[in-house]
Amino acid sequence: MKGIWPILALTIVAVISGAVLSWIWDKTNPIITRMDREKEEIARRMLVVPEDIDLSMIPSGVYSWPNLGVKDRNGFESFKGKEGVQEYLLIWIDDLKKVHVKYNVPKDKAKFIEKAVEAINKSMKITPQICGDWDVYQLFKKAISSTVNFKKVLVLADGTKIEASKDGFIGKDGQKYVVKGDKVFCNGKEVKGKVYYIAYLGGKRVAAVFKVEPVGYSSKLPTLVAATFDGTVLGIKILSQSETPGLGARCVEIKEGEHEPWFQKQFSGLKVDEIYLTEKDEKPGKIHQITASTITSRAVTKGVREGVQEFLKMFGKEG
Amino acid sequence: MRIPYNLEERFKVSSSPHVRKSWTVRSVMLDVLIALIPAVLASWYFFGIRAMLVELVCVLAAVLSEAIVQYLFFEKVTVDDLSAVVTGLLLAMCLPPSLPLWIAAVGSIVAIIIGKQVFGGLGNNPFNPAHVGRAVLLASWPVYMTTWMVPTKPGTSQWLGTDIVTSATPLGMLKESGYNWAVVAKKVSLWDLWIGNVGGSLGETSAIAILIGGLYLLWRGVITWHIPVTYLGTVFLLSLIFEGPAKHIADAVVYPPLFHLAAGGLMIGAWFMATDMVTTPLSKGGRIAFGIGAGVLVFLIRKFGGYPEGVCYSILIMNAFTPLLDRIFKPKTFGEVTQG
Amino acid sequence: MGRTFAYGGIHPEYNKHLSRDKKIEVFDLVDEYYVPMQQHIGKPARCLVKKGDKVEVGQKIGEADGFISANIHAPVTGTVVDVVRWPTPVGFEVETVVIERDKAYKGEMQLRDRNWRTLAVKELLEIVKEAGIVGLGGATFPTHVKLAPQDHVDVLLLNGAECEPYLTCDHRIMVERAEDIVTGAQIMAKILGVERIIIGVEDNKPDAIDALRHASLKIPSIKVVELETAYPQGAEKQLIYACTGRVVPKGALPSKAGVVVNNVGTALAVFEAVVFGKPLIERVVTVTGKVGMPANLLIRIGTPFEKVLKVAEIATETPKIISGGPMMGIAQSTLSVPVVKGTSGILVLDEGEAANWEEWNDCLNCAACIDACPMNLLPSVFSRGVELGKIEDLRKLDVMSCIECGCCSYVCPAGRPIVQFIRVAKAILRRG
Amino acid sequence: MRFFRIIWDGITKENQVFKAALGLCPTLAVSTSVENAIGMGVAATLVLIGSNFVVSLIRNWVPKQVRIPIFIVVIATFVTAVDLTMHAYFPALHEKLGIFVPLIVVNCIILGRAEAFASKNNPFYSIADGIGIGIGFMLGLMLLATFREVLGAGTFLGKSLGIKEPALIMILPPGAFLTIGFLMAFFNWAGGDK
Repeated sequence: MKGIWPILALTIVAVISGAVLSWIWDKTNPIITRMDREKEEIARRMLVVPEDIDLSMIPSGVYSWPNLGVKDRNGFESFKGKEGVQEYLLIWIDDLKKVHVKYNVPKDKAKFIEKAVEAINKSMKITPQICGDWDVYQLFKKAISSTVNFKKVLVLADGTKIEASKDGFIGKDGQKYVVKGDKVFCNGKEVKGKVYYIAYLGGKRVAAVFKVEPVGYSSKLPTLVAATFDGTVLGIKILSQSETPGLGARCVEIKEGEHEPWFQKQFSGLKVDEIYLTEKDEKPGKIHQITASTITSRAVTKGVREGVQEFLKMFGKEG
Repeated sequence: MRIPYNLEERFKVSSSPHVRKSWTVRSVMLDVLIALIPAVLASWYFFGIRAMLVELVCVLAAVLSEAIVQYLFFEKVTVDDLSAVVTGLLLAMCLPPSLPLWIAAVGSIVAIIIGKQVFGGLGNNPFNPAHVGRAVLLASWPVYMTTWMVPTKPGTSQWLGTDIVTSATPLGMLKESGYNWAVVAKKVSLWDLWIGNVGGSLGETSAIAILIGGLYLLWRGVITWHIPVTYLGTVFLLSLIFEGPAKHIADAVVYPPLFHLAAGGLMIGAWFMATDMVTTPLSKGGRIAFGIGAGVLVFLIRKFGGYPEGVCYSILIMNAFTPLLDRIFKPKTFGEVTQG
Repeated sequence: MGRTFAYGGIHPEYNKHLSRDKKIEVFDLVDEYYVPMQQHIGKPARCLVKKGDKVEVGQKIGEADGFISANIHAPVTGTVVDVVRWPTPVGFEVETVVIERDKAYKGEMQLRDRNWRTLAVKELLEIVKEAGIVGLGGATFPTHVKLAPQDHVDVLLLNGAECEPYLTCDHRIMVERAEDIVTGAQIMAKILGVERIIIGVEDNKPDAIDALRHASLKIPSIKVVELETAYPQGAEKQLIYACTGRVVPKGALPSKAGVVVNNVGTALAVFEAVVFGKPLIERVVTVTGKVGMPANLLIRIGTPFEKVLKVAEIATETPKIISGGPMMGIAQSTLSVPVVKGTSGILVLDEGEAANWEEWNDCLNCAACIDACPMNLLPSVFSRGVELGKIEDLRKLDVMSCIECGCCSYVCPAGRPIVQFIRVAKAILRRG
Repeated sequence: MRFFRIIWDGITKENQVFKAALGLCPTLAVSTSVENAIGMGVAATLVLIGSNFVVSLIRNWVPKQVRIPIFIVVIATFVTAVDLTMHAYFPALHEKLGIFVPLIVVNCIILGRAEAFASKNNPFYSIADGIGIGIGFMLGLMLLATFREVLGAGTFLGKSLGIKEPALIMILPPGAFLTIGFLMAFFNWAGGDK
């Protein structure tokens, strides 16, 4: 009895702890996983929608923020009572391209939304100026961008493109490719490959989003790049960084009165041979470096440039 | 019998020796200051009013902060030994001329308080105070600390400090060109580099002026040859071996080593910082190891590191190794030989 | 450049010009002589006289007591007026015989003329012992003990380096009595049974080197070696290395390296004892520094400093009186102390020029002391260790090997009394 | 009353950061901003209260041989619970604190209090100790973070203070060491410690 009691005590404590934890896990895990998934998804969608949204380009339908998977026209009810949703904006564009909204946002934003809808219906465009408030504009933009459909395309090093089906990536010879993190495996062996998300808007493919991962001064800089098929960068987003505060970390700095990181914003609209630093680079380009942080600036610039070049090599002819 | 101890004829006694070499901390520091004169003059010539201001502010801040700290902590105020002046001036020598003066003052205060007084004052600091000050400034205000003024001629508006044109340092150019010697060789001539006509810190740029001061110190016996020679020699050899043959410029073999020697803070580091008595090894063997270690570190940081320049860090790192080197290179007592 | 020792060393201001060219003069007799019973390293001599006794010049008044001890002789003819405890230049009080000079005694001495070559080694050794000869360089180790070493010895080394600043007494006797020194050396060589005699002289005394070379021209076993002028060239271990290239093992006596070192003054005393039968009752003393008349004086043992300095005239308001040289000499608090066998000089320094050890800074780690240390020790570490009270740790760092030459204190820019700290450490460690 | 006495002691006399120099790893790492400091402090306090309470409850029937594993399991449970909750409901803060929330498990303060206090006192006082030590830890963090954020970023709780050129080094690791060194020196001096 004396020898067993310590083991028993430990077991009891462990079991109780396990029970408590599994209850908490059940409560929190769905929220956490959804947030993680959303984070990258949002970034991806935000990248491919142009700055000023032209309503005439957008097919009619229901667009919501957050993306709740609402597809049908009477989808108002489907998200009622969903947990974890604090803010949403549901946009409804009817066949006459008229915009209707339903929302749950903080009060100071709400008045902007009403005004914005009026203005949008007049001009058929969504711009920050029309919305009158950056956050409201973002809500619209994100909601609209949720209409962009993404199709995953795995591009192997030899140029073979494999589109994702519901069973995953199946090659011509029936082999299955598995993507884990940034690595692609086939029959348990690692093969070189890269996943591109081709964005379709209204059935037409408009752009692709892919991840590049340059190494900065003190950290990896996983960055999403959106580019059109003719090689114009639509935008980039640095997903995470831990560069030196005040130096390299300024690659995600947002200047006062602005809404986007100034450094990343510079890339929007550039052609591939313009993606060089203005000075101190192989040839003069259009990216102003972060003061005193040449390494971070050059790493991001070079990473994006090479990513786009590779993308063009893969898809250029078809574009 | 007479009592031998007649109070009137008592003399002052002390233990031997009864004579002392006529040098003191003060005279050592004075020698260092004298040795810095050429470098200071060079900085005045190339950087003008800004140089004078930065040097003045650094020295004043160092002296004042030392006096105030010692007064506040009831220590003997020892600013008259000139060590604070030397620290302030050496710090100024490692700062860019265009640095805002208040940052220079903060650097001096940090150098004196955190670099020196916190450890118990002169003689007890493990790290070179001036370089501690510089390292803190570099970490705190990297943008200011890496903005370099273009050298100029006396009398121009830039010399008077009214408008300031900035450029990269030679080492910065080298780093940014991705160690492409051909690019750098076109921009920087060795003559400009050695004479000091390039962008850089106040006292770091003119290698020749510092060399003169260093030789003066050597002649005065304030420093020994061990650290400067091994330090510079290591950098020279490494750059000769690893940089020399590979690059396609005309004077490929000579250019990189001479460039490395004169560029950045290597000269002032080797002659004035790494030879700082307090923070370097005691024995000759230890000093040689110190010099080689610092030389290797400089080369590694310059070539592979994140910063274009590595002298400051190489010396601070080797300062940390000093107690270990002292232990390893303990001198062998005369007669400590196993006979037969 | 002559030969020199392996590590360190310093080049202080020598100031030998003050008395270098002054011929040895005989100092006048005084009325009272204070003859301490301990003028040597070892046990004090046993006093043979009492108050009221009449003594003859050269009469043995103190008998060697034990193995390491030496005889003491009366310096003049006269009466013992008292036996008291009296201070000596070494710093402590010892039993001292006070002799009042017979007014009729004018300094005459009965001298013999013996042929030393006919005497046996044992007899020679006995003469040296009887004459009460001790090392005259300052260490005052009884010479008869030194001349009977335990180890096999093949070299006799005469120390004529006189590396102490100011002092010139050895210099003068080498110049004036080179022949006698050479003979004395030969006597000692005979006692030791060695073939090689080396005389080491610093190269700032070219006349002494010439004189010795001339005197030893016909004696092939004697070699005069010119040494570089550096302090402490005359320290035993350093001198042996400089002259023979041999290294005395740590903690051992020089005889372990097959060498016996004697001062040139000792050689002269041996010569006088053996050939003239004269015991050690007088010696050459350099009186120098801030005095009116720097001189090299032949002074009877027991003459008070007071009398000597009265003649030489102290030329400063704030004198500091040192028995010996400035590097290793002993500061005196009173002029009542007598000249003893080990007194090589009486140096008067001005208090202003003398080093002040009362205030010092923290160690700068400049390593000047380490570079200067002739034993290649770590003086700065020792001084810090003593300050921090970590004395036991210093034993491992060979603090006991320190020869207390004072080079470290001399060079320290922070004005730290390093050798003084080391003496404290050594004393504590010796006590155990 | 002893309950409040224990809380007060935990904040002052037994302040784990400045007096015992415990838990320095997260202290130095997360004190870059006051916001982080509060988040970390609250998380640690919650874990402390919970683990102290539970350890104190079970103190009489925990066998000596396995007490440390059991304490660790209890602590780990609370830490995981806090971590998950934070991740789900305060994702921004969770992302900033990063690995340091899970690392509370091995924070020596928590285990130290479980071993030194909770396993010897009743649950009531153990809660007091948890509160006191937790608040003390949080205040220490906040003090450190205040200096670092104000001097290093020129902000307080994210609000700009109008400092033009903050000294970046203060929010870098060296700044943490400097600040804690000076603060410890100050508190030892003020506390009259020799």
